[in-house]
Amino acid sequence: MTTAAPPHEVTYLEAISQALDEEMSRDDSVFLMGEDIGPYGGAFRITEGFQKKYGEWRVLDTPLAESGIVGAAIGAAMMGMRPVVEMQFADFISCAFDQITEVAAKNHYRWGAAVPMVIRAPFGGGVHGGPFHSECPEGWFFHSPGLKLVAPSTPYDAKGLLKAAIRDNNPVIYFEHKFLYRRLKAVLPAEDYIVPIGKAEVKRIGRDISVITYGAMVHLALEAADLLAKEGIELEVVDLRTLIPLDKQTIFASVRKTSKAIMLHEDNKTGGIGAEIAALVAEECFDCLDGPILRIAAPDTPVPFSTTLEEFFLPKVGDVVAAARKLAAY
Amino acid sequence: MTTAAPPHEVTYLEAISQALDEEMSRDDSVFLMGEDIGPYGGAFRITEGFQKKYGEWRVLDTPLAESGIVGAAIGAAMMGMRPVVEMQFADFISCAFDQITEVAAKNHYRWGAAVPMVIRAPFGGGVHGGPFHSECPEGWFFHSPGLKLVAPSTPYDAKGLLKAAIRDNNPVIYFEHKFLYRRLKAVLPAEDYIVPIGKAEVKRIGRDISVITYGAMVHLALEAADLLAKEGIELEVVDLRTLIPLDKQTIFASVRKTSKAIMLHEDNKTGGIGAEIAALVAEECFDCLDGPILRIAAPDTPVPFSTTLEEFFLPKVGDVVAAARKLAAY
Amino acid sequence: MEAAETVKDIKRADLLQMYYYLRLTRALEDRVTALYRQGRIMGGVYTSNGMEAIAVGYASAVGRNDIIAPYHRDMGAFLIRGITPGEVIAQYLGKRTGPTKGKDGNVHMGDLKRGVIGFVSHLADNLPVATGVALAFKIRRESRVVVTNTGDGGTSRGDFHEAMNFAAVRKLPVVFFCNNNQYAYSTPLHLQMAIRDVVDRAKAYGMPGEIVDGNDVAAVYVAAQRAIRRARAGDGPTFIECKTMRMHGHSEHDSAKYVPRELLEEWKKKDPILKAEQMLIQLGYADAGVFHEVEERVRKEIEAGVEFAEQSPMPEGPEALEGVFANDDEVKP
Amino acid sequence: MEAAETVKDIKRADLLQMYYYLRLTRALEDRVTALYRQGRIMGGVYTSNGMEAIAVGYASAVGRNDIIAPYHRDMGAFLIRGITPGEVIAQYLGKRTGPTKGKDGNVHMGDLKRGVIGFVSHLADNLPVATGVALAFKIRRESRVVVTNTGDGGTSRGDFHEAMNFAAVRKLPVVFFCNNNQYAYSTPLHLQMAIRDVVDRAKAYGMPGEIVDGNDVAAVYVAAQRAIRRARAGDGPTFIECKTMRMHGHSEHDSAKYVPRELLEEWKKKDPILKAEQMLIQLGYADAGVFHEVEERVRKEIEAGVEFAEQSPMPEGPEALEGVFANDDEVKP
Ligand SMILES: Cc1ncc(C[n+]2csc(CCOP(=O)(O)OP(=O)(O)O)c2C)c(N)n1
Ligand SMILES: Cc1ncc(C[n+]2csc(CCOP(=O)(O)OP(=O)(O)O)c2C)c(N)n1
Ligand SMILES: [Mg+2]
Ligand SMILES: [Mg+2]
Repeated sequence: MTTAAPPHEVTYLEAISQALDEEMSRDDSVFLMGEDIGPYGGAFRITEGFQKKYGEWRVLDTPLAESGIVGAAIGAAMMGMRPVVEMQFADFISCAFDQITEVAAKNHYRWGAAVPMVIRAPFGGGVHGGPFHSECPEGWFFHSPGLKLVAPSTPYDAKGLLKAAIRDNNPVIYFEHKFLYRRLKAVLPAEDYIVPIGKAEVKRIGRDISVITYGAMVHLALEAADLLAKEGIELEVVDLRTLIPLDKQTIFASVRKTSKAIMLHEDNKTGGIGAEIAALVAEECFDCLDGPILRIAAPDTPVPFSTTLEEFFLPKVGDVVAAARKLAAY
Repeated sequence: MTTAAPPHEVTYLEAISQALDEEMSRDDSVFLMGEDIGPYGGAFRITEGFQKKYGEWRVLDTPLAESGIVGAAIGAAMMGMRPVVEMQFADFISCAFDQITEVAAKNHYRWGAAVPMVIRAPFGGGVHGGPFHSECPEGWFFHSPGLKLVAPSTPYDAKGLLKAAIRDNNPVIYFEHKFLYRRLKAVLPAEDYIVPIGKAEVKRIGRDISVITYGAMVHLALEAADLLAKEGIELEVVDLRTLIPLDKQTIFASVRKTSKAIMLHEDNKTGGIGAEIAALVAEECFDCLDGPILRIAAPDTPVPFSTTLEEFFLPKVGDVVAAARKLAAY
Repeated sequence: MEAAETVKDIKRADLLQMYYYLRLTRALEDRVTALYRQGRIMGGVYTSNGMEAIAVGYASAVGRNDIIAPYHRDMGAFLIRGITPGEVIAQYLGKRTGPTKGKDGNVHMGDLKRGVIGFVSHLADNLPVATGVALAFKIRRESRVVVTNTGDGGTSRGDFHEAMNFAAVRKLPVVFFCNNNQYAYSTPLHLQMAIRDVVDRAKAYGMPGEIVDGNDVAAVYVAAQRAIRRARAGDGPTFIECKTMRMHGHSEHDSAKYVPRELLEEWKKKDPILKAEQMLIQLGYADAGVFHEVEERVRKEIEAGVEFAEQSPMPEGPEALEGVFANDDEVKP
Repeated sequence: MEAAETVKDIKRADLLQMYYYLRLTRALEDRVTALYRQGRIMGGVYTSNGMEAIAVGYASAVGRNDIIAPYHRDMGAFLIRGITPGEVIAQYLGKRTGPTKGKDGNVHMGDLKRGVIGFVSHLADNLPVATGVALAFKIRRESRVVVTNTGDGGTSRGDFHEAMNFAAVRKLPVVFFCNNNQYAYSTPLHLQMAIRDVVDRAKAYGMPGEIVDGNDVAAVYVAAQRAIRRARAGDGPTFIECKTMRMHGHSEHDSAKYVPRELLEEWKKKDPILKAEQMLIQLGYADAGVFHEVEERVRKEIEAGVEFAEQSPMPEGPEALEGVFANDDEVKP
């Protein structure tokens, strides 16, 4: 795919590489840690060639020990470094859960020590990875005060949010969607830019129903919007981009306009981020709601491996279309 | 407190002991694991005397290693044992997060192996424990398909739910509220009983507003209900008791009756269980809602230590009263 | 199989059976790799190519009522416990007839009825689980044991430490194997640990440890038997490091350019199947004709397996919702 | 302080200063315990009573620009790094003038300006963090080191393993102390590990280890200096096991009935303050008069600390909402 693209187009994956490369060039305190990120360039080859360029100590292959890796990143961050940790798959972040939630997240609150650290977590399904290579772990960290969470849906945001995350003075988990790695391409600005943390984006303006979503599901929502437009139903698609802190202003503005809302995510439904946004909307925009707040999400099961099962499991364009039609009838 | 009580009254803490004792007597496969639960009887003395009665191998002091403990419990459970693991404080469950969410929770779905295991997690604030001895970790596990979660609010439920949890064929996290340990007393039935997992209870019937809550907050809600009754506002207090699987029927029935809902919990607000319930209500009971769905919860910070800070942090009766008055005006 | 102190004590039939499983493993994994190259298999394919002797050796030493908790390069162990090539291929293809009914892929499979704890991707997670299996045996005073395995990389995880320590403190009937194949994905041993022999880790727990030639199925078998005997006798856990080499890439998509070719050449000569054949010939137990027969038998079994798997149905979408929880009657309380 | 190979090489002034900190620690913790008994202190009180020499010894060996990551029985280390008795008491009382401004309690305090990593309740969590501190020094080629400490119980956690291994593989400038006080809460060492010397754990990582009399402040100091020198020279981490005994309950609410009284009697004779006094007398560095002066000085400082803490304001409720995130200008990117 990449080879066929005109030279100025980059994939979502390359956008991530670019962000890392540029930030490492810009700032000596930025360094990378993770399993197999050195000579091998990482499981997804995002850091290919980096060790040659930046040396063994700034592109550090670690033992197989996620808790130890994250703990070390925290220590280095407190000393003024800006570590970027790669989880080989987001799924393995469970092994570092304690360090993230108890140490990184609570440090500044407890005793004022900033932890400027980024954890890159390649997440999400649709890649036939099964229960342990497809997880969406963002829901857990969404409920852990002290962390920032971002989840870009485009190459532009992938680059801009990663740069913003690296420059942020707090622990940021960067959820990069594996399904999008090589499926999206875009021309990116030549000059340095960031996508500010905490700002959602209205990806498509529409008057009828707000679809609030993030990650790979943004594209599902846009597809559904195209289909529905033919029926005269205009979806407004809000891409959260940042999950914590939530851009409530943009969410509320959209729902106040459309009076109807659908939450869409790939993560399991119960206790997912859609629940929080639905709750916020039910709390803050009740007076302007013209219909129930619907949620589309994966069912409450692990991510199944088999193609037939995973297809059933993942939210589909049809789900969005059906929900929108139902809401439009209100 | 206990000494002054008439002999047939037991505390919430004693109710837990009784449940463990009776289940161990009833079923040889039930055994206990944890730090300092043997001769010492556990940090809260819940298993005092147990090792003398049941021997060293059924009341097993472990090394200081929560992941290892939970992993071992999983293995034993698969072999037909029914381990009950004590976390010294719920806060340390983060160290076992990976074993709980990736192994225990997913085992049956993936390859059909049942994991009949209970993790007892002494949780919650109001005990001046600070950020690491007051946590409410239920939100994390609420978003982990494959686990059951219970959180009793009374001695009766503490005993009945623990027995039900031990007899359940799935991993169950049992959230016992430290604040209630010695503050509640009740006369319990002499005969064996369980409180079924998955059933909420309406603790107080009221026509005006549903307060949906669990754990120590149930008592806050009941206090508020007493106060509000004097103003003619009748709260209906729903004690979830089981957090997963949620008793949607009871929740919805209450909200359909009152048309107004307040979610109340001690856990952090964002991404808490209140968000899910609010979202469910907004999805399923929209047509009968007469006002916004309000949430009362701790702010999104760790639990602060100092009395003044913790008092500010924890939900208060006044918060419920204020929210109810606001809703009553709709 | 019976107790053996040296290869000479192993019965011919037992050695031949191990040889058969070496071949079956090799052939099955080669076939799966071929299917992968044809784009027929979703997800990863991790093989035990060149390391088959470890799983075959330890699983052959395990008793019928014992339990194994294999890791991701233990195909031989799955087969010895009775999971058929057909089931394995069905698993790879996501068919309903695989041990996980399509819920999980590749070697993430288990079956308690056949004494196999399902592998979890998260490396070392199954080591504490194995200690718990052993704990159940100890509490119930059963003379059963559990044998588990991990890679060199897996020993870096905290769960390895917590499991080893607990097993040692409580003298649990568990045998810890370590497949030291020099690499963890692309990471060479010296970046994984500052020791040359993983077995040194056993000392930290007061656990006996030993080093074995992981390419010699008989040696692995004898060491496993010895450790299993200790465990069964109540003398506690043992750690066994098997020196070997990963001959393929980490998974079949990985060309493993980071591995020096000479290293592979050198280890190629120590191929466990070659070694087993030399041994069988030397002992006078078999000759080229026997090897050929085994090859034929294996070939047919694999083909039958492929056919079984291909003809098996895919699961229906809504089956994705099944099985999150165990039913009330699934285990008797 | 200057490099010392034996106690004889330590300057009188340095030894006297260590003695002062032993007394200050003892007096401060005794005072905090008294406040606890009066119901003035919420939360737990964990003391280093009878083990003061470890924290005082290692923290005295640490350089001004070095970092420490203490554990929950390292009061002396906090004091040596300049956290005052008043601040400590304020911390216990939840006052705004404590190092955490009331956000956290007891010894859960830290201050980067004074080179102290805040203690996290979750035992061993700060060990990987310490490796990261060392990693930063290594990456930036600074000649700084970090010294951390853990209990015997803490070594059972996976994070201990992951930290030790990483430090050894990368030869990081970190010194790992272990306060082996025979118990972890009520759990005796033999239920914690199947080895008698925690130092055996160092071998698993290819890390040098040594055993030190944890009640001898000079011995701890000398060992710490040696290890710090190694670390600073780029020779990597060291593990130092300090043999000692927990003389109080796990926390002040615990009567520790599970500890044999004879054991306490025996260790009482080895009290680190007593030992230090004997040493100072033997070396001709001090006499009873000097000890009395120190006692007086310490008493006054503690009283001043109590007064400071008592007169400090409580935080206002809404301060609970502050500080979850660091500001943009807090650290320069
Ligand atoms: C906790 C965890 N982190 C990362 C991975 C990704 N991963 C899969 S296999 C592997 C290397 C394993 O090396 P080793 O343990 O030596 O086993 P080998 O594959 O060499 O047999 C890695 C890093 C994982 N499965 N689990
Ligand atoms: C991960 C974790 N589990 C449990 C606890 C509860 N706890 C606090 S101190 C302690 C015992 C610590 O023993 P050790 O490490 O030997 O230190 P010591 O107190 O003896 O100095 C326990 C179990 C904890 N703080 N962290
Ligand atoms: Mg390996
Ligand atoms: Mg101890």
